[in-house]
Amino acid sequence: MTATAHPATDATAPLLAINNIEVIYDHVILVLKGVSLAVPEGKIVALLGANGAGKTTTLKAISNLLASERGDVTKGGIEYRGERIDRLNPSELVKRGVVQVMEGRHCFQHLTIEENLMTGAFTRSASRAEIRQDLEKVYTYFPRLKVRRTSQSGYTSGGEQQMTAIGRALMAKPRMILLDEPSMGLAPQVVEEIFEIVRDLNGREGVSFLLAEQNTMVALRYADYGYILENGRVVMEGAAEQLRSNEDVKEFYLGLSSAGRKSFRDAKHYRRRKRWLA
Amino acid sequence: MSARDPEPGRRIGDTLLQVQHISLAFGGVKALTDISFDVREHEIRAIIGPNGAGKSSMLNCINGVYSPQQGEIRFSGSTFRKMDPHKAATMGIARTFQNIALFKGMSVLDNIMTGRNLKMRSNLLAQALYIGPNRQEELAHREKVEQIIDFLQIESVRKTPVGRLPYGVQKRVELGRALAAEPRLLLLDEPMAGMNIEEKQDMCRFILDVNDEFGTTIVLIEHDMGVVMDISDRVVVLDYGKKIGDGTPAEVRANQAVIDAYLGVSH
Amino acid sequence: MLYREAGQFRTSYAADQQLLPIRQDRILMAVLLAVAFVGVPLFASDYWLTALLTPFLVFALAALGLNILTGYAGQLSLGTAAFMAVGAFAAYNFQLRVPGMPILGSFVLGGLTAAVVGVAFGLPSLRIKGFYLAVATLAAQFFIPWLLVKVPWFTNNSSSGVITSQPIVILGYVFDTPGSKYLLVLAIVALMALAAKNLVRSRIGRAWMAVRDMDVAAEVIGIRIMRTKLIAFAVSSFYCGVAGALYAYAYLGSVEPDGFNLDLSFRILFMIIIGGVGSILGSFLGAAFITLLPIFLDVLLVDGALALGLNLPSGATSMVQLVVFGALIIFFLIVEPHGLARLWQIGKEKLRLWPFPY
Amino acid sequence: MQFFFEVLIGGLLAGVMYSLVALGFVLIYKASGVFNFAQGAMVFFAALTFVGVQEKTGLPFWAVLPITLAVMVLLGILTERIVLRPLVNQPQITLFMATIGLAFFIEGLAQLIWGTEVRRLDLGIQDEPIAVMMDNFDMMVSSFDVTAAVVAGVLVAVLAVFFNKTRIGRALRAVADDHQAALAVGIPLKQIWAIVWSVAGFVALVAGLLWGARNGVQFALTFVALKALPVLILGGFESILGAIVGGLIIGAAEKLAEVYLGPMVGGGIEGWFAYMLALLFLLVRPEGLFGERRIDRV
Amino acid sequence: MKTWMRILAGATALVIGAGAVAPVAAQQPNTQFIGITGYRVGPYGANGAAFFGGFIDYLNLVNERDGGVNGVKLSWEECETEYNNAKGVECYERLKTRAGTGPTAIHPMSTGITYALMEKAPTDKIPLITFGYGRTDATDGRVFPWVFPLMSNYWDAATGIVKFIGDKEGGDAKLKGKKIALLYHDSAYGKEPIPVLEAEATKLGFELKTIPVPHPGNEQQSQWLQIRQYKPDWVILWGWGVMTATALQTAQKTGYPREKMVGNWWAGSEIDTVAAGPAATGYYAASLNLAGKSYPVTKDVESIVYKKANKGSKAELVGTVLWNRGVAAAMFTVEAVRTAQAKFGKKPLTGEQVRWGIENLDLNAAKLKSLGFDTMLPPLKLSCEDHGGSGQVRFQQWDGKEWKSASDWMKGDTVLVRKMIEESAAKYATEKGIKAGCLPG
Repeated sequence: MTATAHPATDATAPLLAINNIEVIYDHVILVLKGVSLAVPEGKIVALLGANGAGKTTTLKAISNLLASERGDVTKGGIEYRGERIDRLNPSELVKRGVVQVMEGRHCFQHLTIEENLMTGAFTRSASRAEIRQDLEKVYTYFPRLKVRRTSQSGYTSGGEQQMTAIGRALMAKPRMILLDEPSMGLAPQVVEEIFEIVRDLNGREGVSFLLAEQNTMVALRYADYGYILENGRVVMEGAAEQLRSNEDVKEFYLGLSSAGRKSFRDAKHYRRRKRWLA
Repeated sequence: MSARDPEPGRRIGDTLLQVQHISLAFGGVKALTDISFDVREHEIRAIIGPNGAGKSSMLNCINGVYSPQQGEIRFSGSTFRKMDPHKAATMGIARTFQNIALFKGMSVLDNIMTGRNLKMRSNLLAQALYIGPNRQEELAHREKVEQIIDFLQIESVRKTPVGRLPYGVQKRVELGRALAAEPRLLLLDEPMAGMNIEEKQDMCRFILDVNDEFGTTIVLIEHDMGVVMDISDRVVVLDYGKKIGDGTPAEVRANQAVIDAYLGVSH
Repeated sequence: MLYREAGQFRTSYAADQQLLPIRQDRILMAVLLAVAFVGVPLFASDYWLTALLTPFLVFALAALGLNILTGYAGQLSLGTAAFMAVGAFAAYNFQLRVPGMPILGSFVLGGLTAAVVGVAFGLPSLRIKGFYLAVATLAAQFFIPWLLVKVPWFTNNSSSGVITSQPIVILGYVFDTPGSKYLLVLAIVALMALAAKNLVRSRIGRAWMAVRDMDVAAEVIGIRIMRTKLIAFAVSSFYCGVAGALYAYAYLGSVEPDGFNLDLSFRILFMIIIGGVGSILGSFLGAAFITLLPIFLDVLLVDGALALGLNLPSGATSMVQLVVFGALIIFFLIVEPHGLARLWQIGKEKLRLWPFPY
Repeated sequence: MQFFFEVLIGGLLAGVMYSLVALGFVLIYKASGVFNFAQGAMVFFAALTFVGVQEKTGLPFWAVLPITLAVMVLLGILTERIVLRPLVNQPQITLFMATIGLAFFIEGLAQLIWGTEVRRLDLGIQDEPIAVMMDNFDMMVSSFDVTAAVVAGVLVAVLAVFFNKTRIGRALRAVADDHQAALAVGIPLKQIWAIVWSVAGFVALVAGLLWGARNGVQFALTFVALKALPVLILGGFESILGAIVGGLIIGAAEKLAEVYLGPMVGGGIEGWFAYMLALLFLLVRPEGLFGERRIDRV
Repeated sequence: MKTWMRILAGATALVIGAGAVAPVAAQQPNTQFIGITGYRVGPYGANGAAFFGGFIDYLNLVNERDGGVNGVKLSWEECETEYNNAKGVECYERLKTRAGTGPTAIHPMSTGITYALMEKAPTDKIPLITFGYGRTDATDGRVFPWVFPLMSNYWDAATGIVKFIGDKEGGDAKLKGKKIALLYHDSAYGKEPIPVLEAEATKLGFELKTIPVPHPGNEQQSQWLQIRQYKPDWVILWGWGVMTATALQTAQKTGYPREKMVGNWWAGSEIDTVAAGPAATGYYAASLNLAGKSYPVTKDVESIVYKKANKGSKAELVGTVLWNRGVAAAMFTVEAVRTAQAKFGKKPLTGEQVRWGIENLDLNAAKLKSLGFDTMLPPLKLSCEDHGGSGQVRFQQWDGKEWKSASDWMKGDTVLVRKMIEESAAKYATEKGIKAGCLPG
C-alpha cells in the first residue's frame, strides 16, 4: 500500500482512530489481537472479512456495546476527534455523534416505524419542531418508511427494517455511523438500494461511515477505503479500487480468479489431515 | 456452467415432490399464493426471490411446520393437505434453517445424534439402565454419526457445545444433523448465508457430494446467485408470495419478470 | 497436572461413551461411594444422619427430578412439592390399603402415581411455554394439597390431615435407625441418579435437550414434541414422587399436605439453579448447598454472636439469616449463573493444566 | 339475583386489588424481561416502611408518603445496580431466581429494620358498606374497595400516558423490545432500568398502602403476589390493560366460584381456582388475554 | 475479578461444608438446658416473636431473680424453624446433641412440627409440651406418654366456645335452632374443631355451617358474602395469622357485628386485632391465659429482666396475650423441672426425668399466686391419664385498645371431649400397636 493512500497520514487527524486494540470476551477468548484503523472525516471505510474475523467486535468496541456481552477492550485506545472514547458509555458516544447500526437491524419490534425513528433522537435535547423536521428529512431519504410509518416494525420486511435502523441512527444527528452488515439477508436489489442511500448520506450530509460487510464486492464498490480482517488482525488495507484489483482479494473475497469467476461446481475439497481430539 | 451433468436425464428420476396450488396466509396477510412446482428425484432445485417473497414459508409448508390454507403436497406417491413435521421426518424429509436452529446446549456429536432419533428403538427402561440393546444401539448409531462427522470434517469439534463454534461450522453441523436422518429430500434454507467465498465453496462441495453420493434430492433457498446458477438443476423464483419464474438457471436468468423483480440490472 | 488425561486413549466408541471416561473421575467416584456407603454410617453422628444427610439425599433426588424437567427438557416448574406430596400420600395409601405390599413397591407406585399426575399437569406445556407454564404449574402446587386436605380418604380420615408413615421393613429387616434409613435412601438415590445419568445420555435425553433448545427444529427431525415433553413430566414427577415418599418415610416420619408448600418447591428450584441447571452433579451440589447453608448460617450467627459477646436478639439473627441467604443466592447467580457444577468443571479444567496457567 | 350481583361486584373490586399488585410485575417484565418475584416483598417493604416512618416520626400521611417513595426509589435503583446489572444477558430464569433471592433479602431487611410486629395502617378510609347501595338495593358494596378501584384506575391512566406519550416512556418500550439496540441508539439503559424499578417501587407503594390498610401491615402482605400471578397469566405479562382486565376477571370468577361452586366440593377453592382458570384459559389463548402473540419464524 | 469471585464462591461453599461439621455448643455446663424450636420470621413470625419473647424473658427471670431452679441455672438455645416442619426436625436433632441432657423439653409451637416429632420423642426420651395446640388426643397420656398438650386442647376450646355462646344467649337450651357458622383456616389446624362442633350441634340442636378460608386467608370476600347470605347468629373464627385480621375487616365490610364473633386462642391476640384496627372492637376470643401487665410475675420481668439485667426481648410485647402465654409455657417447664428435682435431685435433669416432672405437675391456685401468676392462668393438675390438666378456657373481648376479660375460667363439654379423646387415642394405639399404659415414674 502506498503511503499517500493511508488515510491516517492525511494532513488533518482522522475523525476516528483505533490504535492497536485488543478485545477479550469472558476474560478468556481473545477476539481482536491488535487492530488499528482510521476513518477520515467524510469518508466511507469498509471493514471486510469472513465471519468471526472480528468485524462486529471492532464496531462494538468503538460504540462500547461490548460490556453488556462480557467483552472488554484490554489494550490500545480509540480516539474520536482526538478524544479518547473507549471508556465512554454508548449514550455519551451517541451524543458526540457516533451511532452504531447493529447487525441484523435490531428494530424495536413493538414500536411503530415512526416511534422507532423517534427513539433515535433520545439523547438530543432538541425542540419538538426540530425533531419533527429531522423526521421529515429521514422520510425524504426513505420515502418507503413514510408510507409505513404507523406499522409495527416487527411486521415490516427486512429491507424496511434496515432502512428504519439507519433512519433511527440518523435521528441522532450523527457525524459517524458504524454500519454492521447492512446487506445481510437482503435481496440484491435491496442491497443496492441501501448502499445508494449510504452513499447519498455520505455525500449530502457528510456523514462518515465505518461499515462492516461480508459482501466484499458491494462494499468495495461504495467505500473509499477498506481494511481486511482475518482472525482478529488487519491483514490488508488500501483504497477501495486498489483492493478490488488485488489478486488475492479477488480470489479469496470476490471469488474471482484471473480467468474469471470460478464456478462453485468446480470448488475442490482438499481433505485435511484427520485430527485427534476427543 | 448451468447444467450439471452432460446427461441430466439419466441422473434425474421421476417426480418426488409435487407442490400443488399452495396458498398460505397469516392472519389475513398472504405469504404464498397458489404456488405449484415439482421436484424430481436426485435433483437440486433452488428457490430464489427477494426477502419476504415466501421462500422459507414454502419450505415450512413442505415439511409441515406451517399448514397452508389451500392446496396439497404430494410426496413419493401420497398426497397431503397438511403435512405434520413428524410425519415429514418419517417419510424422509430433512431440513436446515435460515437462522441456525441447532440445539445450543448440546455437543456437536449429540446434535447430530438427535438426527438419528427416528431410527432408534430402545424403550425408556432400557435407556435408564443403559444395558444390552440400548448400549448396542447407541454405539451403532454413534458409528453412523461419526461417518457424517468425517464427511463434514468436523472431527476436532465433536465434543464441543455447538454454541461455541463459529458460524460457518455451525451451518455444517446443522447439515450434518439433517444428513444423519438419511433423508430422501433435503430442504436447505440459505445454507450459505453469511459465509465468505471459501466457506461457500466448501458448503457447495458438501451439497454436491451429498447429492452425488447418497442420491439425496435437494431443495435449496439461496441468495447468492452465483451459487444458485452453478449448482442447481432448476430454479423456482418467488416474489411477494407468487411464482414468477421456473426453469433451468439459464432460463430463469433470461426471464424478464425475474430480472425486474429480483436480479436487478447491476448484477 | 493432577488431573492429566494425557496418555489415556479411548480407542473405541464404547470406551468413549462410558459413564466416566477419565480415570481420575472413576477413582474419585469410587472413593466417594465408599465414603458414602461405608465411612459415613460408621462415623457420622445421628444428628448428621437424620438432620443433614438424609434430607440432603432426599432433596437431591427431588432436585434431580426437577432438573430433568427444567434443566434437560426446558420446562420450568414451580410445582415440585405438589408432586412430592402425591408420591408421599400415594405410597402411604398403597402401603396402608394393599395387604402385603412391599415398601419398595409402595415407593415405586408412589412415584408412578406422581408420574401420572405429573403428566396430567404437563399437558398444558404443549401449548404454553416459559413463565406462563411456570405459573400454570402453580395450579398443581395449590390444587394438590387442597385435594389431599379435602378428601379424607387420602389421609385415612386423619382429623388433622397428618399421615404417619408405616415402618420401613424390607425382607424382615426394619429400617428404624438413622444409619439404616440413611443407607436405604442413599442406595435408592444412587441408583436413581445413575438411571438419570443414563437417560440423559440416551436418545430420550437428547430429545429432551433438543426440545429445550429449539423445539421447531426438534420436531422437524422427527422428535415428537408432545411425547417428549410428557415423558419428561412423567420421569421428573416419578423422581419427585419417590423423593416425596422418602421424605415422608425416611426423613420426617409424618407429613401433612400443607408441608408440601410453595416454599418447598422454591427450595428445590433454588437447588438446581445454584447447583447447575441441566446437570446431574449440580442437583447434588445444589441440594447440599441449600440444605446446609441455612443451618450453617444459623450456627454461625448464633455462635458468632455469642463468641463476640453480642446480645443479638434471636429474632434479629433470623432476619439476618434471611438477608444473608437472599444475598448469597444473588451473589452466586452473579458470579456463576451456571451453578456449582460449572464451578467444579472449571476447577477440573484448572487442575488439568495445573501448575501452568494456560 | 341481588346476591349474585353483590358477589360479582365484590369480586370485581377485589380483582382491582389484585391488579394493583400485578401492575408492578407487568412494568418490570415489560421493560427488562425480568419476572420480578420480589414484587410481593416490595409491597410489604413499602407498607412497612410507610408505617414505620409514620410511627417513628409521627408525621402526617402527606409527609410520610414522599419519604417512603424516596426509599422505594432508592431500593429500586439499588436493585437495578446491584442485582440486575451484573446479570444482564443472563437467561430469564436466572434473573427470576435472582429476584427470589431479592425477595428473601427484602423480607429479611424489612423486618430487621422495622420488626416483625403486625401494624395497623390507617388511610382514613372506612371499610364499611356504602350506605346508599345498602339502603336502596340492599347491596353490600365496600367504600374502601371502591376507593381502591378509583386509585387503581388513576394509576393505570397515568402509567398509560407515561408509556405511550412521553419520551421516557417510548424509551422504556424500546428497551423492553431490544436493549442492545436501545443502547446503540444512545438510550442510557441503566438510567432507564432504574426508572422502571422506581416506577415499580411506586406501584408497590400504592399496592402496599391499600393492602396494608386492608389486612394490616404484616409479613402476609408478601402473599398478595400469589394473588397477582394468575392475573398475570390471564392478562399477559406485558400488558397493563391485561393486568386490569385479568384482575377483574379473576376477582369476579374466583368469588362466584367460591360462593356457588365451593360448597359443592367442600369450599376453600379460591387458593387454586384462579390458577386453574388461568390455566384453562391459556389452553385456548397461550399468550394470555392481551399478550403479544409470538410468531415463531423459522 | 471474575476469578477471585469464583474462588470466593468456592471458598464460601467449602466453609459452609466445614461449618456444619462442628456446630459450636452454646450451652454452659451444669445448667438445665432447654432447647427452643422457635420462629420469628415468615408469616407467623410476629406470633413467634411474642410467644418466644415471653418464654425467654421468663427463663431469664428465673436465672436473674432466683439464680435458677434451686440453684441450677437455666440455659437455652433457640433454633429458627420458620414454622417449617423439615427445619423443625433439623432444629430438634441439633438441640438433641446439646448438653449432656439434651433439650429437656421441647415446645414446638407448631402442630406440624409436633406431628413430625411425635414418634421421635419417645425414642429420644424427650417430652414435647404443646401448650394449646398439637394433637388433641395426645391428652390421653397412656397412649402418648411423651406428649403434653398442656391445659386445654382444641376440643376444649370448641366446646368452651359453644358454652360461652350458650351463656350469651341465656343458656344452652336457647341454642336450639340457632345458626352458627365456623369460619376456619383450611388446613389441618382449622379442621380440628369440626367433629366436636358437629357433635355439639346434634346434641344442642343448633345449625352449623362450616366455611373454609384457603391459606393464607388475606382475601375473604366470598366467605363473608356467604355468611351474609346465611345470616348466622354467631360466627366462630378458627383463624391463624393474617386470616384473623382479614376476617374482622371483612366482617365490618359486610356489616356483620363483631360482638357475635368468637375466635379461638390462636385468633385472639393483639397481633390479630391491631392489624384489623377499629374493625376488631367488640370481638371475643377464647384464651388460655389473660393478657395484661398487672401480674406480679410481669412486674418482676419488667423490673428485673428489662430494667436491671437489660436482657429483655422486647418491651412492647410485655403483657400481650402471646407474650403472657410464652411466660406461662416457660413457667410450666420450670415448674416441671422443679417438681422433678424433688424426686431426682437438684442437678441438671434429663428429658426422661423432666417428663416425670411434667406428668406430676400440680399448680393449684395458691401455687400460681406464689409464682406471681394470680388469675392469669387456671389451676392445673396433670396425671398419666390427663396430659392436659385443666380443660378450661376464658374469654376476652377486644375493646379497641386491649383485651379485657369477658368471662370466668370455664369448661365446655368435658365429658364429650374426654370420650372423643379416648376413642381417637385408642384408634391410634391400635394402628401403631401401642400398648396403652402409664410409664413407671
